[in-house]
Amino acid sequence: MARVGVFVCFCGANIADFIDVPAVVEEAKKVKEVKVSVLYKYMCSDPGQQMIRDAIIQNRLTSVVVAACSPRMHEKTFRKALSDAGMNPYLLEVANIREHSSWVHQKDKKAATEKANDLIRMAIAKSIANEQLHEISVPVTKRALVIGGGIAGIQAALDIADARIPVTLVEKSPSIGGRMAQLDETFPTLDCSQCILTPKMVDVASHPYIELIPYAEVIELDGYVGNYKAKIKKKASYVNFDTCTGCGACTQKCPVKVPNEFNMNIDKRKAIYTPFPQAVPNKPVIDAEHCTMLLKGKCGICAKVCEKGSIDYKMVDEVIEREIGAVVVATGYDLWDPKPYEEYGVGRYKDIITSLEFERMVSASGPTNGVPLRPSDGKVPKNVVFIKCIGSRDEAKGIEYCSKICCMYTAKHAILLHHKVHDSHAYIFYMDIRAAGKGYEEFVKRAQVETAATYLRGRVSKIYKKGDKLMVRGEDAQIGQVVEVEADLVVLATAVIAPHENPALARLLGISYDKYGYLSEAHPKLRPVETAKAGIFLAGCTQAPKDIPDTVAQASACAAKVCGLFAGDTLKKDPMISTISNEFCSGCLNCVKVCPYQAIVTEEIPLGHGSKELRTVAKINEGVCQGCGSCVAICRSMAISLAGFTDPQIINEIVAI
Amino acid sequence: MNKLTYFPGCSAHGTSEEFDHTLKLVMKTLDVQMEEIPDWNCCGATSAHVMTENLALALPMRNLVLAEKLENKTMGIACASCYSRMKVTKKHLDEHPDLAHKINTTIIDEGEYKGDIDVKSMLQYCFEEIGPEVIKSKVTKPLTGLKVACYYGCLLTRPKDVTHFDSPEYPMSMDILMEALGAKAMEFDFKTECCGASFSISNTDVVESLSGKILEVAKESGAHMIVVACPLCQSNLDMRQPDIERHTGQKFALPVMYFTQLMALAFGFPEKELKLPKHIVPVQEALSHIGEIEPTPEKVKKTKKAVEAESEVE
Amino acid sequence: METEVKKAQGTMVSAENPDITAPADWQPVIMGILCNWCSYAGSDLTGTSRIQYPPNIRIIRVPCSSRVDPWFIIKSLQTAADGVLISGCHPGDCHYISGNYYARRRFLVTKKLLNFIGYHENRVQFSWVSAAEGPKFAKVVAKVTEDIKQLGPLHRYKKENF
Amino acid sequence: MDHSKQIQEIASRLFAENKIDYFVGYRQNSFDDTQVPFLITDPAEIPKLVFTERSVFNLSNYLKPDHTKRKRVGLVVKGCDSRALNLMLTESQVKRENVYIIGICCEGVLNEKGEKAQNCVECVMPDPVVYDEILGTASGKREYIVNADIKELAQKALTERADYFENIFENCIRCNACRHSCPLCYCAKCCIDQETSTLYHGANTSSAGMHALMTWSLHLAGRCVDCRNCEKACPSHLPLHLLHKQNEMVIYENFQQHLAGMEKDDRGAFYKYSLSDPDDFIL
Amino acid sequence: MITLGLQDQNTFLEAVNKKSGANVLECYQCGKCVSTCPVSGYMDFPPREIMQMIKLGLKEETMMANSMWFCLTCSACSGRCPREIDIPAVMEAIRHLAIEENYRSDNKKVKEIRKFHDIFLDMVKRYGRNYELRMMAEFNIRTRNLFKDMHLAPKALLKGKITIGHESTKSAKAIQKMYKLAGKLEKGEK
Repeated sequence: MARVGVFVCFCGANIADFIDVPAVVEEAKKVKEVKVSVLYKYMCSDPGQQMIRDAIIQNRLTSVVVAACSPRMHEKTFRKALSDAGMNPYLLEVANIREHSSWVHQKDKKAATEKANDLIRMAIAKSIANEQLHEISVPVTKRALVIGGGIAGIQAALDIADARIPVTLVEKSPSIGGRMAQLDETFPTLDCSQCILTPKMVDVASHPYIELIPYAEVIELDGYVGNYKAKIKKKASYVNFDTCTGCGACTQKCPVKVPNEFNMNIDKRKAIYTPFPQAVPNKPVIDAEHCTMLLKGKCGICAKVCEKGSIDYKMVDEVIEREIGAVVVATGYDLWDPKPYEEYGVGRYKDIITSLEFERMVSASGPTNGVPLRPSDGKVPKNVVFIKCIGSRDEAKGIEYCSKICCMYTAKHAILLHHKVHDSHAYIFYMDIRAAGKGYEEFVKRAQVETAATYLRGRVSKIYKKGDKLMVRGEDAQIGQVVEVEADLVVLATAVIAPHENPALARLLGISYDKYGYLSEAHPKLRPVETAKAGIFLAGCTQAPKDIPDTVAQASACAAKVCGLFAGDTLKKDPMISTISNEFCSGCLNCVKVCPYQAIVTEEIPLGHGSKELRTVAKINEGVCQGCGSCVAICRSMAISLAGFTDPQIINEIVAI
Repeated sequence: MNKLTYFPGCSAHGTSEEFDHTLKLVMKTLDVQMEEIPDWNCCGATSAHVMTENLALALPMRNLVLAEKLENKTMGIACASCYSRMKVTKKHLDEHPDLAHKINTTIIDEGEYKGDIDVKSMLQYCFEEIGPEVIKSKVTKPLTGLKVACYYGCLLTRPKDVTHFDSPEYPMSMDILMEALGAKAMEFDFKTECCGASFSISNTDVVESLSGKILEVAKESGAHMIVVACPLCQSNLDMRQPDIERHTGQKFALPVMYFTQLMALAFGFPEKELKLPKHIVPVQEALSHIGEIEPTPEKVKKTKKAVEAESEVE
Repeated sequence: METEVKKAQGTMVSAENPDITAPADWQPVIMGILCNWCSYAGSDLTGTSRIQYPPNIRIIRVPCSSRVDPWFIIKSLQTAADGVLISGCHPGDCHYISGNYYARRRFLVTKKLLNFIGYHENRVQFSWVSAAEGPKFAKVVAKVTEDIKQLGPLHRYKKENF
Repeated sequence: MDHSKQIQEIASRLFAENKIDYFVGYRQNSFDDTQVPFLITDPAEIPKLVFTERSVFNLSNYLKPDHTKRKRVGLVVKGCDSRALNLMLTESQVKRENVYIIGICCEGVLNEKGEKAQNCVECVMPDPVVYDEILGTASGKREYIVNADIKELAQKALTERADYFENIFENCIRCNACRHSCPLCYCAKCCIDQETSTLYHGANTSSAGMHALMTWSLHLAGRCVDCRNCEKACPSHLPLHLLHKQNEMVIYENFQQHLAGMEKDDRGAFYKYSLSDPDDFIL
Repeated sequence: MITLGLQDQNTFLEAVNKKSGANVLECYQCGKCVSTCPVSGYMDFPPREIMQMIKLGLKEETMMANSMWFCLTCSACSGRCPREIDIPAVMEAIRHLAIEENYRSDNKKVKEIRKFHDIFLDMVKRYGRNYELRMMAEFNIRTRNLFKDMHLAPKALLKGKITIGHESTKSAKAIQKMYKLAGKLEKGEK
C-alpha cells in the first residue's frame, strides 16, 4: 500500500491569495493513500524542506507530492530533500499550482482551488506509480581526439593537454599549421602570422600530453560520450619519421617538380617535400601521385642520398585505434572557386588572382619573395583592384552568407600592397564594410587614410582586356556613376566555404551539418561549441566563418568543455531514459528508425528459452538516450517504457480527474 | 534526313536575306529538311512585350500553335529576337497553364496549345543537334588564316533559365563551330554585350554608342571580322559602322558576317551565293586572309605547358 | 428540435448525443498534454506574466510531443475529459530534433479517426507553443475552452467503472 | 481464376527438391464451397491444394511469429497478402531465404454472398509485390478509391455516426480473434489483450471494445493492407475495415499518397515524416 | 526632400511585385545591374535606384522616369544579379503600369520610343509581319524627323539590304482579330 505525503506551499501570498490552501490540504486527505497532508508558507525554504524530511521519516512515506511552483523551478530542490531523508529522489512529484493555477486564475478563487485539487490528485496518482530510479553513471576514457591541426585544433589541443589530459591530434596534411600558416600578416595588428603561430606548433610537437598524428584521417568513430573508439588511417608517407632527421637532402635532390599547393600553385615543390620550412613535424613525405619511383619504379634518388636510410618505398597505409572520451572537430575552411564569375574572365585572365594567392605573394617567405607580381608578365603592378564579396552574399553564383573576414583582409591587403609597392594604388570595390571587432574599424580607417585606398561602393559587373591592362567596370553608387578602373592586377576576395569533406565527416561522427556543409552546433546562442551529440565539440571555421581571435576563443571554449566532461571519473546522467523489455520486443526495429540520437542498437537473443536459433531485439544505449519518448509512443507491443513517464503513471494521471 | 520546323522571322525576307539564303544552303548540305511554318506571323519583338501583356504572349503563341500542327517537334529560329520571344513566351505559358488556357481560348483561333515543341535557335541547332564534328566533315574549303570575333548578342544565351544554352557571359559554341570550319576564333570580351537592337530605329545614338564599344573591343582582339547569328546585330554593327566611324573618328573596317555565310563558304559554295554585295562594310579584304598560313607559336607553347602541368623531369 | 428547445432554455447539450445534457453553469474539463521544453515552459511563462485564462484545463507534462501515444487522447475522452489539447514545439524547434514531426503525423490521423467515430473534431486540438509564447498559450487555452463549451458535455461513459 | 494445378505442381517440386519443410495453401471446405487455409508437411496431401476466387484468407498470417526462423515454408499470396508479407519482411518478422513465395496476380475474391468482395473492388494492387514465382497476368497498380462505406458514413450527421459506432462496437466480446488473424499483429503484448486493455481502456465496459479497437487500428495505420482477415475472423461481425480504411484514406491523402507495404523497406507512414506534412490543423 | 511614412501600405510595391513575379524587396543595392546595363547612362534613374524608389513607394517619380522605356530587355542585369531578381520583368511591370494608368512622360526620347512601338504594332496588325523600310519611313514622318537616317536609305536600298515591296500575309486578318480580342481581354481584366 502506497503511503503518500502531500506538502502544499503558500508561496507567501502568491498561492494563498488566490487558492484556498487549507481546503486543498483537506481535499488531499480524502485520497486514501495520503498519509500526511500539510501546508507551509515557503516549502522551498530550509524549514519547509525540513518539514518534508521529517514527515518522510515519521510516516514511512513511499512517495511525496509537493504542490507549489513549476517543477522546472524547484524539482531539483525537493528531490534533494527526499534524498537527504534517505528516500529515492525520483519518488517526488510536483503539482504546479502556482504557474498553472494561482497566477493565471486570479479572478476566480473557487475555480483555481478546484483546479489545484485536480492537479494535486493527478500528482498523487502519478506518484503512486513512480519507481525508484538511480542516476546512470557512464565510465569515461580521459583522452580527447582533436581533428584538424589548424590554429583551432592547435589551441584546443594545447589547452586540453595543459590540463594534463592526453590529446590525440590528427591532421590530414603532412604538417600542422593550417590556413594560418599561409598568411603573411594578420589584421588588425599586422603582426606576422608565422611569428605567432610557429611557437604554438612547436609546443604541440613537444607537449608530453599531445600525440601528434600528421598525414592521417579519422575513418570511423563508434561509441558514445566518454566511450568513443576512433579508427585513424595513417597515410603512407614513405619516410620513416622515427629515423628521419629532417636534413632536407632528399628534397633538394628530388628531380620531380610539382605545383606547390601551400603557395597556391604559384611555384613548384618536389615530389618528396615538407610543405613549408617551419613545418611541424619537419619531416618530408613522398607525394605518391607524382613520385616516379612509386609510379614507374625508376629514380630512387632520395633513398640514395638519405644517410639514415629512412626512405621506405614499400610503406603502406596503416590503421590505428584510439579509445577516447571526447572529440573536438576543427577541420577549418576551404576557399570558394570563383570560376562561375565568367563576366570577370576568371580562368581566362592570368592577372586575376584570389586573395590567398595575393597573400602568398606578399609573404616574405612566399614564392615571389614578398613582392606582388603580375602572373602574366612578372611585372610589379601599379593599380590593383580588390573586389570583395566574390561568392559571398551571392545566391546566384555562390553562397548566401557573408564570409565575415573578407572586409578585414582586403583592408589588410591594401595596406600590405602599399608597404610592398610604394607607388601603387589600391581600388576596393565593396558592398558594405563590415568591421565589427576590436580595433577593426580603426584598421579600415588606416587603409582608407594612410594608404589612401580608393573605396568604391558597388559590385563589379565586367572585366575586359585592353592591351595588357584589365578594365574593371562597376558602379560607384556614392556618386551614381559607372566607373572603369584600368588595373594591372585584380584580386578577388573569394568566399569562405565549408571543407568539402565536412558532410562525410559529419555522417561518420553522427552529427548534423547545415545546407552549406558547416557542422551544426547544438544551439546557435547558448550552446555554440557543443554538437547535438554529447561529447563532440566544434572549434573554428568548421562551424561557421570566423577570424583568428574568434577561432582561438572557440577552441579554448572546447577545451573547457572537454575538461569539464572529464572532471569526474564517471559521467552522471539523468535516469529518465527508455528501457526495452526483451520479453515483449518483437524486433520490428521501427524504434531504431525514429530515434533521433541513434541510441537504439540491436541485440541477438535466443528465439525461445534455451533455443539455438536467435532473434534480433532492440536495445537502448544508456549513454546516448536522451529520454524523448519517441520510441515509446511508436512501440506497438508496449515493450519500451520511459522512466518517469511510464504508461501506468500517465494512466493514473488521466484517471485521477 | 533530319527534319526541322523553320521560323524565319520578318527580317529573313528583308534585311537578312543573306542569312536566310545561306542557312538554307547549309542545311541542305547537312541533310536537314526545313519546313517553314505555314502562314507564320510576326512574333512581336521587340514592341509587343514593351507595350502589352496578352498580345505579347498571343503573337508568339499563335506561331507555336501553328508549329505544333506539323509533324516535327523541333523548331529552329533564325533571328535571336524571335527566338527569345518564343522561348520566353513558351516558358511563361508552361509555368502558368491557366493563363495559357485563357489566351488560347479567347484570342487564338488556330487550335489548342499543347506546349510539346522544342524551340532552338539555329546556332543552337547546329551546335547541339548536328555537332561540330559533322560540320567539320562537310568542310571542303577550310577557312585557315581567318581570324573572327564571335558575337552572340544578348538574347541567344540569356536569360539562362529561359535558353538553357551555353554560357550567358562567355559562350563558346559559335567559336567552336568557327574552329571546326578552320577559322581562328579570337578571345573577345564583348560576346554578349547588347548592341541596342530594340532602339535600332527609334534611338540611334544609343545604338551607335553601344555598337561602337563592341566594334572597338572586337578590333582590339585582332579579328578580321565579326561573326553573328542574329539579323538585328548584323544590321546594327554593319549598317551603322560608317556612322560610328565618323562620330568617333576610329577606323574599324570590320565586316560583319553570319555564321551560316562562313559555313557556306567552307562547304565550298561559290562566293556569289553569299550575297556579299548586301554588306555595307566590304567583306573581300577580310576574306583574303583565308589561306594565309600563320606561324603558330602558341601551339608550341601549349605543348610545353601541357608537359609542365603533369610533372617535369629535369 | 428537442435539442434546440433545451438549448434555448440554457441547458448544455452534447454535440455527439442529444440525450446527454448538463446545467447551464456546466464547466468542461480539458486535458492538456504539454511537452516539457516548449509548451510547458510557455505555460509557465503565461503564469509568471500573470496572463489570465479559463481554469478548465488540467495539465500533464511529457518530455516531448512524440511521447504522446494516441491512447492518451482516447483514454482521456473515454474518462473524464470533455476535450483534449496537446501542445509541442514549433516544427524545427523540437528539443529532440525531430520528435514533433512524427507526432504531427499521428495527431492528424488520430484526430480524423476520432471525428469519424463520432467525436466532434473540436474535442481534440493541437498547438505549437514555444517557451516564449506565454500569451499564445493563454489564447490557445481560451479558444479551446470556448470551443468545447460550445460542444457541451461529453460524459458518455462517465458512469462506467474504471 | 483457378491456379490449383500450377500450385500443386510447384508444391510437389518444392517438396521433391527439399526446398521447404511445409507448404501453406488452401483446401476445399467439406461442408460448403468455401475454402480454408491448409498447411501440409506430407507431399501426399498436395492434390488437395486449390486456388480459386474462393481463396479469401491472407496466408501471410501463418508465418508469424518467427516461423521462418525455424522452418522453410512455401506460401501462396495474392496482391494484398504479399503487401503484408512485404511489411513483415521489412519489420524482420520473416526470414526471406526461408520462405518460397508463390505470388498470384489476383482477379478478386468473392464474399460470402458470392459477389466480388468490396476490398477487391477497391483494390489498389492486385499483383504480388514480392514473390519467387508469379502466376497469372499482372494488371498493374490501380487508382486509389475511397472506401464506399466510409464515404457513406462521412455524409451522416455526427450524432448518427456516434450512435452507430457506439451501438455496433458494444458487441465486441474481446475475443482477440481480429488480432490473431492479422499477419501484422505479431506482438507478444497487444493493446487489445485483456490484461493491457483493462489497464488502458477499462474492463467489461461498453466503451472499452471500441476504444481499444481504435488504439489497435492506429497501430495498424499506414500498415494495414486491407486483406480483411480480421473482419472474417470476427465472431461479432464488427465492421473493422471502417477503422482501417478511414486511417488509410487520411494517410493517403495527406502523406504523399502513402500505401502500406508497396515498397521494400517502407516501414509505414508513422515511421517517417516530411517537413511539408499538413500543419493547418495545428493552432 | 521626400517625406516618408505617409502611406499605410506600399501598394505600388505590391502591384509591381505581383505584375512582375519578382520580389523587389530582395534588392540589396549592390549596383551590379547599373554597371551592367548598357543604357543606364541614358536613364533618369538606373535600375538600382528604380528598385529603391519602388521600395520607398515613390510611384509618381518612378512612373514618370524614362528608365523603363530605355530598358532593352537584354537580361544582362538579371543574369548577373546576385539575388537573381528578374529586373527586366520589374521594368516591364512598371512600363505596363504606366501605360495602364496613363502616365505620359514629356521626355522627347520616351515619346519617340513609344511612337516607334506603336508604329511597329500597327504594322504587324496591318500585315501580320513587319517591313523595315516602311516602318523607318513612317517613324520618321510621325516623329517629324523626315531626314533621319535618310543617308542610309539609298545605300541600303541599293545593296538590297532593305526591300521596298512587301508581301501581305494570309494571317493579317487573323492577327487583326487577335489584336481586338487581346485588347478586350486586357480591358476585361480591369
